[in-house]
Amino acid sequence: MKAIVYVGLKPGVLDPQGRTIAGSLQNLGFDEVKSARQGKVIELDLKSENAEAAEARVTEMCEKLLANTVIESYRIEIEA
Amino acid sequence: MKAIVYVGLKPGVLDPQGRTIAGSLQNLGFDEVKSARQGKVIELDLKSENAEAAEARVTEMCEKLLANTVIESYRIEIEA
Amino acid sequence: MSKSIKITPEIVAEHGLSTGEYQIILDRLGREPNINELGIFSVMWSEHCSYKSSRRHLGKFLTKGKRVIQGPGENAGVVDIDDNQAIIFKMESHNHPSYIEPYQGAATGVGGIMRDVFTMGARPIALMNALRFGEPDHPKTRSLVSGVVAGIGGYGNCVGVPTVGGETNFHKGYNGNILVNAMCVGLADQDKVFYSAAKGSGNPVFYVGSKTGRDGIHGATMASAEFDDDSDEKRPTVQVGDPFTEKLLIEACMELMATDAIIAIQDMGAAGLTSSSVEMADKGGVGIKINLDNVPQRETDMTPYEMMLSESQERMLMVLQPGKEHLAFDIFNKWELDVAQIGVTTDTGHLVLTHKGKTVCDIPIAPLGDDAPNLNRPHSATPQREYLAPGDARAPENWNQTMLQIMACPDVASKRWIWEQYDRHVMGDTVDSSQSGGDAAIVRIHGTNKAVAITTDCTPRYCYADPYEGGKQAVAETYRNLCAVGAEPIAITDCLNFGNPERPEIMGQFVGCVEGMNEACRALDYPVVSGNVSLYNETNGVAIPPTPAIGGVGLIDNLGKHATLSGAKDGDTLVLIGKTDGWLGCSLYAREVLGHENDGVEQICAPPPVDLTAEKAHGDYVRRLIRDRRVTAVHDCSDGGIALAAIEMAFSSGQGVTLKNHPDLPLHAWMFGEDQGRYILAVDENSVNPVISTANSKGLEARIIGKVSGEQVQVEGGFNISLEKLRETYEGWMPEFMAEID
Amino acid sequence: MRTAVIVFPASNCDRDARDALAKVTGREPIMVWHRETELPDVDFVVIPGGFSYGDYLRSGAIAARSEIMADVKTKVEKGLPVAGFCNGFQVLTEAGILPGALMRNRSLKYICKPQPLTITNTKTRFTSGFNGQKEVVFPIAHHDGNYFADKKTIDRLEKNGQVVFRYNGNPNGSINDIAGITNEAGNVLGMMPHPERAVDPLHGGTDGLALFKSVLGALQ
Ligand SMILES: Nc1ncnc2c1ncn2[C@@H]1O[C@H](COP(=O)(O)OP(=O)(O)O)[C@@H](O)[C@H]1O
Ligand SMILES: [Mg+2]
Repeated sequence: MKAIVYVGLKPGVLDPQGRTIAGSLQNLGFDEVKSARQGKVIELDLKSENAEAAEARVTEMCEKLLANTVIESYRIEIEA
Repeated sequence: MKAIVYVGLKPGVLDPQGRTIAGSLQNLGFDEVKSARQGKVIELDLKSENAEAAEARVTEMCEKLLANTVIESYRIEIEA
Repeated sequence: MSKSIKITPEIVAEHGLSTGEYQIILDRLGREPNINELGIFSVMWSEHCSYKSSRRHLGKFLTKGKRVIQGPGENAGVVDIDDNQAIIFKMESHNHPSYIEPYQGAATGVGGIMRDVFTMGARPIALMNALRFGEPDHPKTRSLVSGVVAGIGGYGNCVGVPTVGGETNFHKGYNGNILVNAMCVGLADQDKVFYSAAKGSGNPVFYVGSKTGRDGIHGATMASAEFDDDSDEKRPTVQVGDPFTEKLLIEACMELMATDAIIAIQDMGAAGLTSSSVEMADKGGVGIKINLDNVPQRETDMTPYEMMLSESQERMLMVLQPGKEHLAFDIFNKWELDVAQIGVTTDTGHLVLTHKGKTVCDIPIAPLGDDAPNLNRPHSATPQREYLAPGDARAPENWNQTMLQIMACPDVASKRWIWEQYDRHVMGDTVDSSQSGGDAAIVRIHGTNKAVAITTDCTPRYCYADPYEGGKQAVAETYRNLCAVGAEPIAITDCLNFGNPERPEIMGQFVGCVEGMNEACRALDYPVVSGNVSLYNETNGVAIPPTPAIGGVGLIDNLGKHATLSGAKDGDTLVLIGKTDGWLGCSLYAREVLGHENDGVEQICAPPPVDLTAEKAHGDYVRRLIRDRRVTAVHDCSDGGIALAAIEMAFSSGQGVTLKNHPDLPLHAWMFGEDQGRYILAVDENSVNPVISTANSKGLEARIIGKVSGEQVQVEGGFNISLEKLRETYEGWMPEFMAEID
Repeated sequence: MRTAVIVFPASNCDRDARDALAKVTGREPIMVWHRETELPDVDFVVIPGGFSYGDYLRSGAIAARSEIMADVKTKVEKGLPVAGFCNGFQVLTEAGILPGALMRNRSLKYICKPQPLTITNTKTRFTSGFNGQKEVVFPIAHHDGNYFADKKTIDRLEKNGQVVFRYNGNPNGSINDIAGITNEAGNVLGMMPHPERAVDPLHGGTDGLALFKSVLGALQ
């Protein structure tokens, strides 16, 4: 089973990377870019069989390690 | 309009971050984790109106800057 | 938050203001404040900005000296290093933010202290960090260490300023309150030092750097509030650092400072726009009028309250010469930083803020500073501890094992795991850094043959046992570390970390440490030029050990004539300067081997006293020997006594050492006693007699304690261990400890 | 020898590179701001270390797309000698001037230490001045120094003698212990270690001098 975890900065938290990327794209002539935010995707390959149980476990992984919940929020997708 | 760009290492490219994440999760008792890969998500806020045209432009952004095609592949999603 | 918010007693209390303090506000304004005004009073009168618990005590410090150009009161202290050059430095804490979010907390701590230094016109040339973590077994310690170290490195490395040294302790007293104290040293020309007094009315006020967001609103008041189990709820206040912008900000400020455009400049630190504008106006004796609509904003719909209290990083406020505005626009645009004129200085003495055409704040500036609470908190002295006679302390049962146990104890073991994550060489002037394990880092003044020596020190267990002696000792140790490399000690900065000052015994620790420090500063002619106080470092009523971290700075006027601990050669004689009584009370040996701090059987004894007259005489003598090239290596004797100092010298030179025992002292008191004011010198055979006889002629004690030779470190009747085994033990602890998350 | 150092926002070893070049050539290099579109007329260009654009997105990625790099590319094709140290190496790979990529260190940690290296090709214009010395120590200081390229590329680099420096004791996970490579024509060098931080006895060693002297020698 696969789990995909999306981790991004919470709204309002400064994202220097995103801002710099947007600036660079504009410099390269992509004037349509208004702003950019950068986040992480973590793809997990799991031995689990049960999607619901897996989701609960991955939530725990996010809280414990994958996301820094002080500044980041996360979203989980389970793929069978 | 929004574009979401997923950038990940190509298969076959060793992913030190993913490997460490998997190891740490196993250390924390998440034995079901077989492996992990880490990638990036870049969310772009665009002035564009036309989804198809936007996709072509974002593809160009990926080729020019957002992905290093020596080691990375990318996928684009356009949200109206 | 809207302006029509009603000011209730609850809101006043939430802002950390007492009813007495609120009454003063009512009296000064002659009316009720609105929410913006209340917020501004609240941050200006917070512990963090007003130093209300500590101010009257800090006033006692020696702050003047022959090399002091600017003492406390500006963003950082300024000292003269000859040739029209000045060194500008300061140390600051970022304890609470680092506990909540270790990476960003530590990173923004480094960013903040650099801004304090370059705002005065100095290019940062070195960073140091003094870290205190909880006990290694505590479940949070590893991830805190990992995050804090990565954050310090992540910021300093990116900006391109070398992190050249520091200190790291682990103790259960910091389990719930780690300490992250960062120090920055910068270099300026004396005629290009910038101050924060916004003199003159009608001058444009400029905002430069990053945009303002809702970061860290209430950060300043948070940093002054005691932690409790609900602290997690205060989390969204953590700021994120952007070292890339900081680097650009340094370059842009340096460029503008090279012109004559700036009248006054100040970084936006704690309490952001509020404290910077108020302090600049207050010092300049002017008023200031700001149109908040012109403040560069990252978020939409920001309220005046949010803008004034935001602690977004990487921002500066400047007052410019009228007519020079274009210079600021040109330079900051070139560096792609935000730049905006947001206001003007006035002759009203008021802080006036407008937003969307309305006046949202109009208060006199003077009371914000003048009427800030200046408390005389009750303090009770720490009871005296008992003296531990050398004969009353147990000897090791197995000497080798005991020595290795000390080598592997977390406070002693190598911190390579930490400092290898710091760029120690960028800028090309690092002469000596953590890499050598030396007493003080040495950084050359670019393009000259001069250097500054920098050290941070504090022995919290001494301060806990006896705040007065501990405060003295902390200052004296920095003095010693500077002398040990041949530097003339110039001045110190400090970061005074304590628990809740509302408790008399904690306040007693504070007062004791400050008085001890001051005594040492005066005796050593070694003034305080800047510093920072961090109180309320306690969780659920348990305070940290009193930790007055001292950052000392000295001058090496000729790099051909300095010393490190690495130069000892085969056949050199080891000479000890200073008197040894075998003082084991409160020593590392007492803690690690005798178990004096063990729960339930705590029997902490009195720490070693510092004889400041001897301290000065020894320092003068050692510096003279270094200048006369009479010594090949020097190390001060601190934690772990002669044994540990000799081993550290052996590590650094790659040579073994054979130590003699002492005719009158038990061997363990001789080896592990922590008597103060001592140095070990490695001396070439031909210099031994002159070194000892000159010392004796000055009335100083100097004694041969051993020889540099072989591959072992040994003492007759005591330990005998190969350098390799010692090194393996010393280097082994931290990587193994951190391995679980590596 | 006339030299230039390219300066990007947050390049931070630009001064170190300038000092090293000035010391070896006796002339101050020209500092070239990244917004310039054309290199000055020089004999050797250094792309310095640091954190151009904060290392945001990928180390060296944004700098590699700057105006000045387009001209660097053109001049490289005409044979101009260029060296990139640390972040400079990352910029050169991102710009496609050198093959491969520099990924996060295996330990995921930034690492700063004196690093012993073996010079595996002493016949390049960057190493000919080492006079047979095969082992050198240069400081390393990087977070993304883990060299990667696909197998075909690595084989080609090895076969052509383009691998110039190898780590003794691999600090970061680089394939084949690769610390520095040249392009096929041999006029571009990229390396993670910092030779410019080993040019003064106070740096703890002067092994770096020979590298700059090699370039000088090759030009004469
Ligand atoms: N957090 C740190 N950052 C950088 N260097 C450190 C840190 N902690 C310890 N060190 C370095 O490790 C060495 C040993 O530290 P310490 O035992 O405190 O030295 P001393 O007792 O001689 O003052 C010193 O060179 C110091 O600079
Ligand atoms: Mg120490």
